[in-house]
Amino acid sequence: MANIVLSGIYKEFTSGRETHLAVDGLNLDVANGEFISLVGPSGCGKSTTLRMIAGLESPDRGRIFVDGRDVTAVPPQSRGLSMVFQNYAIFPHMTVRQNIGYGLKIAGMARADQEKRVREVARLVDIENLLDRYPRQLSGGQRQRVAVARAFARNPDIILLDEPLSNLDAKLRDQTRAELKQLHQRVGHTMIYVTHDQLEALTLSDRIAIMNKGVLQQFAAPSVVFQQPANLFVATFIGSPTMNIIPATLLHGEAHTAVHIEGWSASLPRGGSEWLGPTDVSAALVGIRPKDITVHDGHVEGRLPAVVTLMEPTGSDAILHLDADGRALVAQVADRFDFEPGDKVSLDLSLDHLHLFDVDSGLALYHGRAKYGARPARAHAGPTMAQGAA
Amino acid sequence: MANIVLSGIYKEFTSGRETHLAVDGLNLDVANGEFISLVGPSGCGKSTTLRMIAGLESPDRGRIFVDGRDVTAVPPQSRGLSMVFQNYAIFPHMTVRQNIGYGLKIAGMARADQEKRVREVARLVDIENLLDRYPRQLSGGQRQRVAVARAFARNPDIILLDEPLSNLDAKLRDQTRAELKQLHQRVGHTMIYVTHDQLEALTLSDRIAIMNKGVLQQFAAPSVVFQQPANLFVATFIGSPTMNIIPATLLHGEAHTAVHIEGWSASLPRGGSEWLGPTDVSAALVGIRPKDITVHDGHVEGRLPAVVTLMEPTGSDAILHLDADGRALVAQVADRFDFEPGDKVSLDLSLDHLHLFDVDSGLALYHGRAKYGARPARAHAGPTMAQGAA
Amino acid sequence: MATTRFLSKGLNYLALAAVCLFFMFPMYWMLKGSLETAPELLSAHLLPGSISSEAFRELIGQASFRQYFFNSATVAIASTIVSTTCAVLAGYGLARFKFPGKAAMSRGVLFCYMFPSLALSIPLFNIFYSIRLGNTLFGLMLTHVTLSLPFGIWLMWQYFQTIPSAFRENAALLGAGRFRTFLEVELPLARSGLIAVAIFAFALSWEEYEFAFVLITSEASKTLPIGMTQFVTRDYVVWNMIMAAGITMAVPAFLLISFLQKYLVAGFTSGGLKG
Amino acid sequence: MATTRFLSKGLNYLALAAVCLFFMFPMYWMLKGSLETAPELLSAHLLPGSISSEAFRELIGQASFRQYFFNSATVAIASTIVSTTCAVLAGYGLARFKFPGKAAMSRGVLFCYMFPSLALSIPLFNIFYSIRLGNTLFGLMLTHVTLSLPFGIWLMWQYFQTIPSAFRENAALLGAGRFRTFLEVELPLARSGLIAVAIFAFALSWEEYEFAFVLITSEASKTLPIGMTQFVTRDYVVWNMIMAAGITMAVPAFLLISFLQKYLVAGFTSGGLKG
Repeated sequence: MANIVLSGIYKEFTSGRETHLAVDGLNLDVANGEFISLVGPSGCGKSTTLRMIAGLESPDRGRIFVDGRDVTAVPPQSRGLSMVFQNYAIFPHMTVRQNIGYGLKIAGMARADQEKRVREVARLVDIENLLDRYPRQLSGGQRQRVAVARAFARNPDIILLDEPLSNLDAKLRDQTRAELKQLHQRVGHTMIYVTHDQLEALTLSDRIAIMNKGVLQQFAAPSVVFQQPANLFVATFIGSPTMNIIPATLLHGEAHTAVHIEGWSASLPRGGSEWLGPTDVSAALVGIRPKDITVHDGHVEGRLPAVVTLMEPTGSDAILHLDADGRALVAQVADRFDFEPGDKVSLDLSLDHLHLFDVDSGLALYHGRAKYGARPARAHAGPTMAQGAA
Repeated sequence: MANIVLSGIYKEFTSGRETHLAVDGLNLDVANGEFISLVGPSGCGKSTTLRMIAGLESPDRGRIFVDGRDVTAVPPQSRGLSMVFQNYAIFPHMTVRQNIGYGLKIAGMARADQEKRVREVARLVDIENLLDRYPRQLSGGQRQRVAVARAFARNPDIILLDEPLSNLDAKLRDQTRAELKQLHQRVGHTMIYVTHDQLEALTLSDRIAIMNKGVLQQFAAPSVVFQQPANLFVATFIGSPTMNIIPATLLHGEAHTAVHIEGWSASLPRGGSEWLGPTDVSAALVGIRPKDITVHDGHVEGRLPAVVTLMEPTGSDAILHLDADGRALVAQVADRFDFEPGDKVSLDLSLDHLHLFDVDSGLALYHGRAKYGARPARAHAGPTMAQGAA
Repeated sequence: MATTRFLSKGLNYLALAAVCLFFMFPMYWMLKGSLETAPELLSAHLLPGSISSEAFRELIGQASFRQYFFNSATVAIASTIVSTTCAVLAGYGLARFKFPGKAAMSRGVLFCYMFPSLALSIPLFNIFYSIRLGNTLFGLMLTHVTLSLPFGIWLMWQYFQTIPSAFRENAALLGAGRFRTFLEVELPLARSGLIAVAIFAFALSWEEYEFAFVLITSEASKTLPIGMTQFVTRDYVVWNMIMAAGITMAVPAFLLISFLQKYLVAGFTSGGLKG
Repeated sequence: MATTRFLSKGLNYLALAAVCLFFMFPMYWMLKGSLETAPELLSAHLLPGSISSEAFRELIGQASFRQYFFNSATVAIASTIVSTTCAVLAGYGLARFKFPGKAAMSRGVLFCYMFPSLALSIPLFNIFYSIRLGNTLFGLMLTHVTLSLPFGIWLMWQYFQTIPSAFRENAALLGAGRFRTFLEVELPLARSGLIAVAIFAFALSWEEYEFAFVLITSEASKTLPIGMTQFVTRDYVVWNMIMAAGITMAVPAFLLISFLQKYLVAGFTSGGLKG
């Protein structure tokens, strides 16, 4: 276990005459035993950041500290950390046992101790019976476990994971995700996890660092990035289906601010902790998650009129694609499969879950009052959806 | 547009001395303009089936009919169908225009008509501005669109898609999935879609064919395979998180059957349309989806006692991993983030959503009465989760 | 740490420089010799005394040299075309069709490649004279094909295997027959391999000496390598003309490399192109 | 449809059979000749009249033949070791280190590979005699290294490039230094390439004639290819012994192929191993 501090990290790549800015002034601190995720679209700099922590790339500027020690110039083999690669990088000419034990052998551990430790880690990820196999004899899921076991074998302070689940199929990914989280809870290493999948980041991490174009957007706990996204990028990146963004005009009164969308308006309390930015702008972008839109049949006065364009059933829920006066919206509805393209509906947007963003900067101006999981009225005994269905 | 009938398809592969049975006696009929998915774990025979429809493999036994014509021995180039490959297989030495137009050129279409049609399809998938690029200059998502455009260019009766989304990242996959569905609704070709991802199958298809070890398990509409899975395999394959399966004993009375799980029991009406199999077995497997388990704080008499082992927040929901007397269960709860490993809870299983499966054959014995989206009391005005939160 | 890295880099540069020198020195020596007059050359200084194109002018002035050059070019170009065509077809067949004895076939091709060509020259001489192909450029061309084809087949075979079958299958589904697919899809994808084979075949034929020596006796059919050695076996050794002939022989190689090197470097790495 | 397929398959088989025949016939002819007595051989029947090991026995009985064989083996093995080692190191350096002029370097290596070796032989002769390496097996070995190294470097360079960097990086993160990583991870992964280079170097040295002819004049240092041609230039041509010598020369190739063919076939395809 160890803590990591990145300070003012800056890195660019040059290929031919083009220069690509990969990481731009990144500051990040990871506590002892914390599980953090670096998340963002491809090319956002998350993998480069991980590789700089590993020592596989050197930052152009900035310093990296592990437990207070400056490791910026330390080569990877002396940093005392392990990594699980996206393609696993299991050595094909070694057996599973040799693969897992390779780090121990380099460290000069006695043969008997090596064998003991290999068995121990293999048991941890449930591949004890595969120790004499060669990688080519393993399935994708088994290879992934070998890679994880190898990373844990040396009992390093820090474990880095570079999209370790992206080569697994959907079912296996869900299962392995849970196992990885349990593994972390049991052994408690500091772990840094890179992924493009916001769901993995949300479910696994203590804190999530969201990056875009080399710049850190927000670094906070999953519930915070989900409920109080710092800006438009975070708001639309985190959460699936993606948050709806609708241009709106604001009209400020004494105690309330009126939000107008073509065909719908609402009134928000003015001032108070919900307002983060200036309260005097006249235009903003309304953000509302698909789950926070309620869909009613037919057109009703005071509700946002829309037409169903597509329905995607996902099992017990369905994703409705809607057209509201030329704007494409998405709503997620539970327990209903009877919509069809062309149906006229009207929408309620939950004010408690509404967000406002600045039109130019994209910074959050306002977050609805209700925090999922922290609303007193519903927290402990309120009817969840499943209860309602019981 | 065309309909397809597979009749008694049987196919095995021999490598060295091992014989692998890929498809075992498959019967399938696909209607004109239908969108069907072949879904199952890797090695289930879904890709082999698609390749046999395409003519890239020949069945060992059985016949394939397109619009009543036996095409079993017709080579792929004469079957008049298109395919989108998993790795897209865009010709790297041709521009996007040449790639899309290649099939038209082979068909001997006049140059001007080719250009017109290429523009038309390119517009359909929004890549008109990329026509002069080479594949290496495109992103993953753009390549995928080129592959789709090329498949549509010849306006074939049937379009086959082999995991076309599996190389895209999570966000892009969601978006492209919806576009693909809209494309199908607009152009209306018969489409056969292979995937290992049950969510893609549920959202896209008119009907889903679930395969396992070469054998067709169920072939029905998404709502049916989700709500009335034919057997244990379908039940656990469809739906995410996976359905919980719990061994139970049955005790049959006059009008009711009592279901006993260690620490919990319930009574189901005996006879009626919910019962599909024999009503006199003394043991069964209870199936219940994570969403249909309600979680209460503390231990309460009459409810199934459990201990939280892991919580995975997914945004507005959370997945709870539970230990109920040694059995691992999963529950999905909305709006609650305050569980921690070690918390004692008690569970309600929704009888309306309960399934029973035969212990030996895995066949469904009983499906709970409530069908998602078809429950009169909640269908049109009942409070959905999102409404409740409004 | 940084010092160690710097040192290991420096050592590597040094090693590379040494290798370069090792290879480049003979070439330099040859170039220098060809630009000197005969007496100067014998003094063996590192730098040329004066530069003169005398040797080149005299060389090109000789009718026999021009004849040798023409013969060499004819044989080299013809054998390159035949060898490359056969290698592409056979390599494609081996990569695409299933048939019994494929493993034995692979062993056979490799064995042919490794078979001492000198040992082969005797029976070939034997056979060729008995079927009246001795002393002909056609016969020589055929031997060169025999020498370059096994490796060519092996290379194309390996190369075609790296082309994912999805390209071929997709072409079929777009309506292309087998031949059209081969010509318009698979062959362009194997272009780098084809060029590598062609260069190999050309280089082999262009500098081949032993078979030319054994098979060709008439002055009119002699090739450059044979012609060159005649400078040695005369009464005195005309060093500067030999050097000039050597330089002339290297010109096609140099031109080919310059034009094609982008495909050659890409050769083995970009075979598994992903759409 | 099925008929067309069948036909195209049949034609392919026929073509393959023709190619086989084309290559195998000279080898058969040689084997047949080596097992016949001298008078029989001149009758040129397709099948051998009687089988006799006379030629082989006489060949092996000659002290000079054994000397040639020993010299050839020494030079071939030594040059294979030197060439393979240098190729691995240089190829690794080219693939792994960044330095200016890498593109020029690649062109240079390819040019060296294509450079007519015959043209090179004259300056080498010149240089070697002036540094007293002429007429030595060591000098001959060095020339063979010069000939096989460029292609070897190119092959290893290409090969090392196909090994994903993740293997190397992972080894580093597990604590392995650069040298250890090279030795325990990258070299084993490049094994097929290494074997291909070794085979290439061995085959080249084993059958090399021109340089051996130019550099070596003393009887004690002559190699097999030179020795073989002496059977021809004597007063009469001893066909069956020449054939037997050819067969003997082919034996190491045959043995090597048999032992290593699994790696050779895997050669170019399995470089990009995925964990």
